[in-house]
Amino acid sequence: MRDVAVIGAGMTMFRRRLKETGKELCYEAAKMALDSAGITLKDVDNVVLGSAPDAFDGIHMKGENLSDGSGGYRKPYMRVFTGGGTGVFAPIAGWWHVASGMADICLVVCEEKMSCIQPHPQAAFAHIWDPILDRPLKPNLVWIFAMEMNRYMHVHNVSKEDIALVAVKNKNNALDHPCAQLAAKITVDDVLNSEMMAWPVNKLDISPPSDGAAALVLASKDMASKLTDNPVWISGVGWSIDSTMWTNRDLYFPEYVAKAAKMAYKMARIDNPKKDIDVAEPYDPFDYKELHHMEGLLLCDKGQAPILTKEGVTQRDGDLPVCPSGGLLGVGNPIAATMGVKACEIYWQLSGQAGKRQVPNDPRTGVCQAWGDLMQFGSVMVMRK
Amino acid sequence: MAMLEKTTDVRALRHWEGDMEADYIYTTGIAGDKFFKEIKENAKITGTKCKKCEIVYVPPRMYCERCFENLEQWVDVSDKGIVHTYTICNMDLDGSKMDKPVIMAVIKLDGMHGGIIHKLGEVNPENVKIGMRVQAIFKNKKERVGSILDIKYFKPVK
Amino acid sequence: MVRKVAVVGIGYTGFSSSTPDVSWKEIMFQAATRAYEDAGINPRKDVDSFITCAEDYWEGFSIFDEFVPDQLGAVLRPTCTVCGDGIYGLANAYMQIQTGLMDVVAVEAHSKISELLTYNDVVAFAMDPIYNRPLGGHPYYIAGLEMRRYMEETGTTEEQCAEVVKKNKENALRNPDAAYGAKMDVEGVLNSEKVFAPLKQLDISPLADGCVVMVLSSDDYAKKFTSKPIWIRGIGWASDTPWLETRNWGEAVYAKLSAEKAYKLAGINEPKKEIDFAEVDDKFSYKELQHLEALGLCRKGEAGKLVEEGAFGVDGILPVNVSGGLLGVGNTLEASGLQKTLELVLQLRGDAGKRQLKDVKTGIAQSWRGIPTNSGAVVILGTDGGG
Amino acid sequence: MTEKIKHFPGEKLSQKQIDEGEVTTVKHSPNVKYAWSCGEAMSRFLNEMKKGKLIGRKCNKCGRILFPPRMFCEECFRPTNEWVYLKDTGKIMTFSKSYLDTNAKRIKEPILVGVIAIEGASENMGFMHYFGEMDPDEIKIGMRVKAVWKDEKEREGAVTDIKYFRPLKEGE
Repeated sequence: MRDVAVIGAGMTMFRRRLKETGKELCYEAAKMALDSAGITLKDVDNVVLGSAPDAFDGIHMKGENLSDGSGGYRKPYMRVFTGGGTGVFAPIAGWWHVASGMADICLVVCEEKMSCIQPHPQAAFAHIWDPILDRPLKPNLVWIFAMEMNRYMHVHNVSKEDIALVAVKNKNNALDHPCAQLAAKITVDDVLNSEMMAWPVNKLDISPPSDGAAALVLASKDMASKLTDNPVWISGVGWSIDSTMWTNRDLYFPEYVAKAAKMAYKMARIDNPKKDIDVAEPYDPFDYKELHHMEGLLLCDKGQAPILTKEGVTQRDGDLPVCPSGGLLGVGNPIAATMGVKACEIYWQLSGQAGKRQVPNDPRTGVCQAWGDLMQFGSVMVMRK
Repeated sequence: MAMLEKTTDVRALRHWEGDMEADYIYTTGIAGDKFFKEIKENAKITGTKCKKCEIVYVPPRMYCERCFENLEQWVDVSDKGIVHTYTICNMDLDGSKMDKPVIMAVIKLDGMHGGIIHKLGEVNPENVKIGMRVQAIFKNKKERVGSILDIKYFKPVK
Repeated sequence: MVRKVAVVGIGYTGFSSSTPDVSWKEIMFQAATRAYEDAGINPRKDVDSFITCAEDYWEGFSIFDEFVPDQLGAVLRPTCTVCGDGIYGLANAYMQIQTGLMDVVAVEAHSKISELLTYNDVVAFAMDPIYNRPLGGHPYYIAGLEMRRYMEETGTTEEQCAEVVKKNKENALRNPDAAYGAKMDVEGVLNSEKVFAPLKQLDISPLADGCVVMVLSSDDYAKKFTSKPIWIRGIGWASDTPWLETRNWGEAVYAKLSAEKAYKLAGINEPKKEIDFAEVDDKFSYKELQHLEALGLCRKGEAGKLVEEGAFGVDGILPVNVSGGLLGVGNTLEASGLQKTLELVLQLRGDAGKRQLKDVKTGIAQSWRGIPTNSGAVVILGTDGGG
Repeated sequence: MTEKIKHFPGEKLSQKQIDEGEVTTVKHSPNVKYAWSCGEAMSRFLNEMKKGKLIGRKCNKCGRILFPPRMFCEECFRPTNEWVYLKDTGKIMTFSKSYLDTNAKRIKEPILVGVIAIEGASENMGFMHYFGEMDPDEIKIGMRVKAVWKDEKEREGAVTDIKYFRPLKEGE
């Protein structure tokens, strides 16, 4: 297994609507990542694209359409897709391109243009469900989150107030992110009093749909040593998918994230993630999801994430900073492109480039995670300085 | 195969109908917006030039697909060019036979790299040839909305 | 360290114009069951990673990845979807095994395209929404444009393209899994409807359903599973520009680039000499010829003449699409690359029945992702592990 | 952020700028229709729904009775063995009260929806459905409920042949 380093990253603004085409968004993020790594497209051996449903951008096989903007012109170009898990899964695919020896430099680009679908991305989410069992009931995407959140609250006796603290923290953290769409100083009451969408989910519990793109440059050890004196190493990768039959699972715990995390920790030789992880970027499309995923990532015991949050442990200056980027809740949720606030953020944090968002604990080991499909898929990546 | 039980009564087999339909609006992008506004206002075809690769892209791009340079040099391109290849379409999108064949072509405008895709008009299918010179026919200004369809078709240059 | 990787299990359903008796899950379960049986393994214990090759709109789901794990034995295991043809799936499996993280990987690709009622519209939905799609029409006109330019640049004739159809449909008669085998004559093709002239109705491969699952493993594991591992000697994939406006209409650049990568990995310097037989993408008849040239299996402009002379027939110097190709087996979209790879495995194992070729040691399979894409992949399999 | 990055790209647009044509756009509504084969398991499931019955499928290896039914056991990876009729009662595993309809439009009266684990099948074997004949405040995880079926004539072999699940009355 060859060592793989991250040597550059880039991202666009996350906004409800951007003027750029999907290709142009890919280009902007990719170009930024290449510039930051000090290389040009000529130096890139392989390109990996991560993008979620074609139904957002409104282009069948959108990976093909996006290939030139992603730098795939006349190169080996590969698209992977694991629903919302794509934002961390695409860099994992990039990792195996380099670790296998197939590429010395691999450019990973993630893109989503959710504003194409009208009047709301909900129209695409309507088709993620089983056509025979679920779709005849005309479900809304928020329903499954509401049901999962309810189950989590029920099993661990967690209050809405405790969960709202996550939204407060992340939107506040996002004030320091130049790309943020929904950064704000808000209170727990603001969350609880925001519009009720599907109990127990209020409007401010949810991250917004966004347009955006992000990119990473991955390099083999030899290349990295030539190109940078500040590499960040991908030391563990893991991914796992649970059964399609989501109505047969107890939703209170994301077993698939735990499986993925164990795989990644094993590879990274981490025995005690609670102690060894200095900074975490779990997937937070909803505020309870950060808690759910902290537990899935084994960063705390089951049911303990709300307590850590209440105690301030997960604040940027806490013992375990969680979503210092501002996460999806604060920066925005262009599904696959959330790589920008997950994998890219951990790279920036570990390489000391996170500026105003830099966590003060001199982090050496970080973990990022994404989650997708029908509450079913977990992707986990551990990175080290 | 592989299952322990399968019905032999074809009437018991069900299918379930549905769709994946939605409405879409695509922004034409940083380069596309400028291109279409130029067509709409001035009936003029423009491109962007990569100085490094010596390529003029039509439709214009904001970046060179080959070297990834940001393209900022805009150039006017001729509305005339030659047919690089063409096909005579007798089948419509729904699989039905067309009342009248449509001729699709790749047209290499003078000064551009590659060729744009459009229809040919005012010509019989049997008279079309690779290498034939053609010219863009625009809609009237008040009908133009900023779309590739602001060009009605290309017709042979007399 | 380069690990040797072998195909150690194959499972497949037949290919047919429709499959109303099974759901998409059940057709996958059937092929997966056979593949694991063939490899002699239990997927719940022995497979480290699972890869499906699918595109949402072929299937009718916004996120098809959701509907994959159960029927492959992949629940709570590393599993993912690759938006590409089956050979792209093999490429990822190959890389995963090369990292040392995985030893055994299952790759699945299927087509349930009979369930998509508006195939043409979906293909049109793949076209650039700003510059190409508004022009309307049936998207296969792109093949018409390409065929004419290819003929112009190479001197290939419509008769020679028709020869490809005749050859492949007749080959398919010897393949019990093929959906569209038939006795043919060249005139029949030439006289079929000129749908996108010069492209005619019978130049187009008809759609089919089917599923293929393959189990890949590293060499140390391969010995455990089967007496006849078929080795992946080389693999490559590439995309040319997606823009119709800047593509090279006469040449399949993506196939050329992916073959170069695969040959390099396989240590093949003279493909004409070293490749015994080929399964190349023939979604349209001319594509077989264009692809053979791109793969360096003949010179540019030579393929048409060679097919006419019978060089690509079962008894020719380079048998091409002995399975019947997509023209004879049916176009199974993302599964088409695995269907071609399957033929390689069957031939190299000596299990190809009536259509078995004699003394074949090395074969090449190539796929193209279809209209309107400019992407494809290549895999080279051999009875010897090579390098 | 990184010293090398000075500017983050992305040109923000409002819906108004799009609606009023300040930027050029292209519209398209694709025609994308399917007829999915239900296959062996789901065909039988739907045909039984039409008869007013819920049916599961048993795996003799792990002993689980699976609902909704499938022809293979995803845990054991083997074909399932037999059909088993289930009750039309169950327990609420989780639920939501939705003020959003399927298109994210706001609605006044909440839709009550949740996962019901069906009695007669193995633990957690549930499916999603609506709840009715109950006050939104009354609904609880763990509550026992019973299917309210459409009239036989109206049933078409669909999950919506059940109108909703209502609270199970005492002694039922």
